[in-house]
Amino acid sequence: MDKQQIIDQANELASQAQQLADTIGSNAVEAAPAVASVAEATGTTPFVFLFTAFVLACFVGYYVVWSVTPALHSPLMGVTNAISSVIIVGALIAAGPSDMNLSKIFGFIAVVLASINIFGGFVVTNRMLSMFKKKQKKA
Amino acid sequence: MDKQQIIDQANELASQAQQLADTIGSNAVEAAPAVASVAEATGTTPFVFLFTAFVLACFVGYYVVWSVTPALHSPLMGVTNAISSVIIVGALIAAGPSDMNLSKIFGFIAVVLASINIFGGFVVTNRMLSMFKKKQKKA
Amino acid sequence: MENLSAFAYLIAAVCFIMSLRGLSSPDTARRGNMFGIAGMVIAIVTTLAMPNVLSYELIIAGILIGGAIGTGIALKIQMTALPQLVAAFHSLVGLAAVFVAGAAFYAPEAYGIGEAGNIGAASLIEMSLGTAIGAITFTGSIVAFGKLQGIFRSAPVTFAGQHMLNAALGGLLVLLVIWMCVDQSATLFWAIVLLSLAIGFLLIIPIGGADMPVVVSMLNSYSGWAACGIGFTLANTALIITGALVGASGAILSYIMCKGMNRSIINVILGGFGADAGAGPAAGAGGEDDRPVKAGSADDAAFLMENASSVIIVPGYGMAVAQAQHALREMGDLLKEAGVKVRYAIHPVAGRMPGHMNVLLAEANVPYDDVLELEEINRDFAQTDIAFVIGANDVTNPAAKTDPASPIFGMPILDVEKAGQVLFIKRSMASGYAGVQNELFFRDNTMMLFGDAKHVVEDIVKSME
Amino acid sequence: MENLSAFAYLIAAVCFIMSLRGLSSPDTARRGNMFGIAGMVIAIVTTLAMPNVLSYELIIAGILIGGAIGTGIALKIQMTALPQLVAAFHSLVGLAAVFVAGAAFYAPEAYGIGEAGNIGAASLIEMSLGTAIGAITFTGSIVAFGKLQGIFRSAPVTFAGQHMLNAALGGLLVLLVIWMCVDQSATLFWAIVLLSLAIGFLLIIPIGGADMPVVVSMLNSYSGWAACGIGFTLANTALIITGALVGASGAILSYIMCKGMNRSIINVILGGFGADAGAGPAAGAGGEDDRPVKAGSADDAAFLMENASSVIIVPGYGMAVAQAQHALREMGDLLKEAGVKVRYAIHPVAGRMPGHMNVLLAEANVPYDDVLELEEINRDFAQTDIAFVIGANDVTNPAAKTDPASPIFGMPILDVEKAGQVLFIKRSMASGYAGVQNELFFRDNTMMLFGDAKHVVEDIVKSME
Ligand SMILES: NC(=O)c1ccc[n+]([C@@H]2O[C@H](COP(=O)([O-])OP(=O)(O)OC[C@H]3O[C@@H](n4cnc5c(N)ncnc54)[C@H](OP(=O)(O)O)[C@@H]3O)[C@@H](O)[C@H]2O)c1
Ligand SMILES: NC(=O)c1ccc[n+]([C@@H]2O[C@H](COP(=O)([O-])OP(=O)(O)OC[C@H]3O[C@@H](n4cnc5c(N)ncnc54)[C@H](OP(=O)(O)O)[C@@H]3O)[C@@H](O)[C@H]2O)c1
Repeated sequence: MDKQQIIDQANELASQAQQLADTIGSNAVEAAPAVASVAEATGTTPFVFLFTAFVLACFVGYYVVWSVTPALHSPLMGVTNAISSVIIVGALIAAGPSDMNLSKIFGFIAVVLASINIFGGFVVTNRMLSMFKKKQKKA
Repeated sequence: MDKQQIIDQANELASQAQQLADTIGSNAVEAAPAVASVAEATGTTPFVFLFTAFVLACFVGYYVVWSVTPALHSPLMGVTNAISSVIIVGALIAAGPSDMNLSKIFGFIAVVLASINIFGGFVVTNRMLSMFKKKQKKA
Repeated sequence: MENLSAFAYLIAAVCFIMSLRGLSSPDTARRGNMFGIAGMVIAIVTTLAMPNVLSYELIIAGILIGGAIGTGIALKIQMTALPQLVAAFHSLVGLAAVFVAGAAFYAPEAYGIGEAGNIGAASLIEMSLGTAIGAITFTGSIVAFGKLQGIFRSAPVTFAGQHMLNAALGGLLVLLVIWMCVDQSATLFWAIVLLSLAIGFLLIIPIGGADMPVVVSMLNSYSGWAACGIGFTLANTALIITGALVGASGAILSYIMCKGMNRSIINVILGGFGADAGAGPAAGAGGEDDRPVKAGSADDAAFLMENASSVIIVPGYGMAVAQAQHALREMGDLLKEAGVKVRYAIHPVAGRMPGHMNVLLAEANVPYDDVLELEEINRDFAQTDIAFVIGANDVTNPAAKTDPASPIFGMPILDVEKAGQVLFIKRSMASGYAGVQNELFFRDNTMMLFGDAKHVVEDIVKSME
Repeated sequence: MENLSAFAYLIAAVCFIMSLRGLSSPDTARRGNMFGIAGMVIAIVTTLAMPNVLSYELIIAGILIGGAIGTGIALKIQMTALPQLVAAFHSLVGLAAVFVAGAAFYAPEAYGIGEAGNIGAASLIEMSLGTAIGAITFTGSIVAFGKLQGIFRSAPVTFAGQHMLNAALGGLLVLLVIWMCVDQSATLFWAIVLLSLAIGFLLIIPIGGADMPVVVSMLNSYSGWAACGIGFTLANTALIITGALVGASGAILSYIMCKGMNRSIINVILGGFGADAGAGPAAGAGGEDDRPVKAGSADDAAFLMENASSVIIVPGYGMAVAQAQHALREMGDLLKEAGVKVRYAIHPVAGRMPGHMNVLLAEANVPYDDVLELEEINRDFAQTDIAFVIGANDVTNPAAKTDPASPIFGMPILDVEKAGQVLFIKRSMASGYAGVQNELFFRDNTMMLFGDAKHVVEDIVKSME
């Protein structure tokens, strides 16, 4: 084994080691999200929590709607009309990005439609409610 | 530079590379949970979801308890006594591991106490409820 | 940041809960409406503060345009046109849902559900269902609006094989949704939209105009559940909770209406009274009858009531049609001045939507403590001198209790026949919504006051003054 | 797996909701109890299926031992001893919470909240609060039990500087909890436990025996919120939801009791009626009085009632003490046979715990449709011949309406004085729980029947037969 050979071998060894190090390093970077998603998969996912909220909200909805007095069922329809337009949240996200595209136009239209409902619903409900008056003392 | 020197140097280089690789590798392993926890910190954490469930559960509790007829307020106390012992869940986890230690003994005691409540609460409620009877046709 | 907005959405949802909670009494109802507005402001501001919402021009323009239109309509609309208004607003929610789904389809990155052409399966099912429900709600509500407003014929439109066609289209829709999860092409998306629009139209045309309130309420419920679905996709609790509230509200109102009519929801959807009799309600079996009735004049009615000690007024759909509520209030005031005890009895399905009569009476300044629900007042008819029925018919029909063959058998009714004397204001001997004859018209203690409700009441008022 | 168990816990929580929901009517109540049992089984099985629960011997032994004890007590207990029983069971929940917190402190790994000596700060606060509330509930409920059972003197135990001492100990507790978050030593943990035990004891001894139901209910509410806290630590929705239910239940029952007595919760906690008067209720200001009263015999009472057309029976704490409910039912049956209309009127705070009278009457087979709440029946006293008051006092005292100086002023009462004739069964002229004289005893239309409630009713029954 001459000098040169040994040096070559040593260099090769070194570069192999370097390669190894690189692989491990990139593995580590790749591993991170993988680990994160594994953590999510074994832990409880948000879906369960969302579903829990959904089930409880159904109970709340049941009780709160039954507690509405029948005399106010028309205003109830007005309010639910208005609040069901909370899907405007989705429309805002679509209309939000800075560059113009089809999705942004759709978002804009949805914002307009939902706004009609929100304003219309709350205003008409307010009009209805402001008419309900208690008995006054006889004039 | 003699042969031996070169070999030594090469070996040193190799072991340095190895070290580097090790370091990167262990960094990667350490990085994984760190990344995961960062992901958790920027995304919505379970706490928000748990808190949502808590808020909704308060509404449900409010409505469901007010809907209990006053005649059954004593059974209500019995049932809530029984179901508040759902902390037996915590006791079971403590009593669960296979090796004996202080915590396991505590768990055992808590299981006994909670069980008294669970059985006692449900049985006494059942006794109370089985006494409530509708009016019978006149004999 | 995300935690913060999740909390804000939760607060918005709690505001919505409080807003419905406020409606448990007229005293707290206006505060409830304020809660609703606050919740909406919080939800919108929170969304605008999100990092991926960058340009505000279009959004502000959209809100201003929509807000102006909505406010304008809401301020101008007549209270008698409420059922139509709700249906019309409702169709917009459906359309908005379709556009939101479309936006998500073309730019899924913004919603964090994948990339265009590579959307997660769960989100796709989600989105297609949202689109379908939205589109069905849109055309369904349009038809409902048209029938209520009198633009379309209110009578059921039926043809042979209708149910078969609907079922086939429904099956096709399911197939398209499944295909969509595999293919994700834009063509498929629009096919789903078009098909759903057609289904919404076809589903609602066979239902009679007067059944529309049940239908609108049902579609309302659906759209609530659809909002829940979008909430799951966006992991947004405000949407989920609000969706569940709206869903529950629509379902419960439909249930209350169906119970008030003693019909099943299936019966309503598959064609209703009219379809059973093979003709629309207007031309129903109970049309005219040859038996003699006692007709009276406004002067007679005025005389009878002024000499009574207590009068219960039973308003119905005819009062809304004639807009007679203001004249009625005047009459009530005059009677009260004359020392007569005056109360109003409201049947759960009087009029054409839940709470319809209450709003009209409130509009005419009738104090709400004079207005009583069926259970509260039904026993008092027996101790009452005069039941004054104005534009109501079915809700007083004793056939509901006595005739098992009647289509309204089992429906709870106001026991007006137990009052000393019953006065009926209506234009003719025509039957009401259910298309059945009302035995009461021929009773001895009944007096018919033929004419438009508003004119008759005005005449009574003149005669009393 | 974790998702699965999260779903299972959610189902358990829904079962618990349904179990309380069932209590809205006696018809559905037993089904409700079944739901509760099902929920508990689901929660326990789900926990046992978790990967870190490995050895079952101790657990099964614990459940069997506890179950046997609990069932035994529940089957043997007399219905009149219910308030004590609830208090006793309640103390066990508190103790169990302390042990769970201790277990988590010594083996935090099992709960995934860190390692011994290195527990997360949030979990530590959690845990210390849980421990403190648990320990306070334990001794507090023990004292409540003792006072209700008559083991301790029921009168308030007061001494100078009591409130100061309690406040100081409370401050110390807060400091210990903060220190605990820094140090995490076992000594500190046990110091918190001991201090809390002492506080629970000291907080409750100054409260009179009869106020115990409010206290028990309040502690119940606390323990619910504590369960919520543990739920947050374990990210367990079943604990959170159940905790909120129990918390709401305790709070609402306390509220109902306080409203029924027209007192604030603060007033109850800081010493109650007795403390105001400077002495226990038994020796209250309204003790004896020299004015003449009309006393009657059992025969007189039997004669009066048999000739009445309607009788309303008003039971109170004395009926529970004397266990007179069975004799009372017999008397009611005889009266009904004689054609007398018999009903029972229940005041919201009659007896010593909410719903106390209803359970006792149910035990004696009185049908629940004969048993009416205050709002349902209060108007009917004016049309009633005889109000038969058995062992009740405060709940009939008109001073609550007329005398602003009375400690019970503002409390809603049963208007027995409007009945044609009032019969009072009690052993003496002694006052009731609130320690105030009852003006009614001296009225013309009142007749006192002195003696033990059970004996007097038995005599009346004999005389009627
Ligand atoms: N409220 C709801 O939510 C709802 C929902 C769905 C269905 N419905 C149904 O709607 C019906 C409501 O009962 P109802 O008693 O209120 O109404 P109805 O039975 O439909 O009767 C209304 C009567 O008013 C008369 N009328 C119409 N216009 C009039 C005018 N300008 N002046 C005077 N009279 C007039 C009509 O007789 P003439 O033509 O002879 O004048 C008709 O007989 C029920 O059958 C119910 O099931 C209600
Ligand atoms: N229900 C609850 O949840 C609750 C909770 C907290 C506080 N409280 C309080 O408890 C009180 C309940 O009112 P109440 O009218 O039911 O009871 P009360 O006012 O305490 O009066 C009970 C009466 O029964 C008599 N009595 C006792 N033992 C008797 C026996 N063996 N035979 C015959 N009579 C007997 C006593 O008079 P003698 O000694 O002369 O016989 C006493 O005056 C209220 O002041 C309420 O505020 C109730």
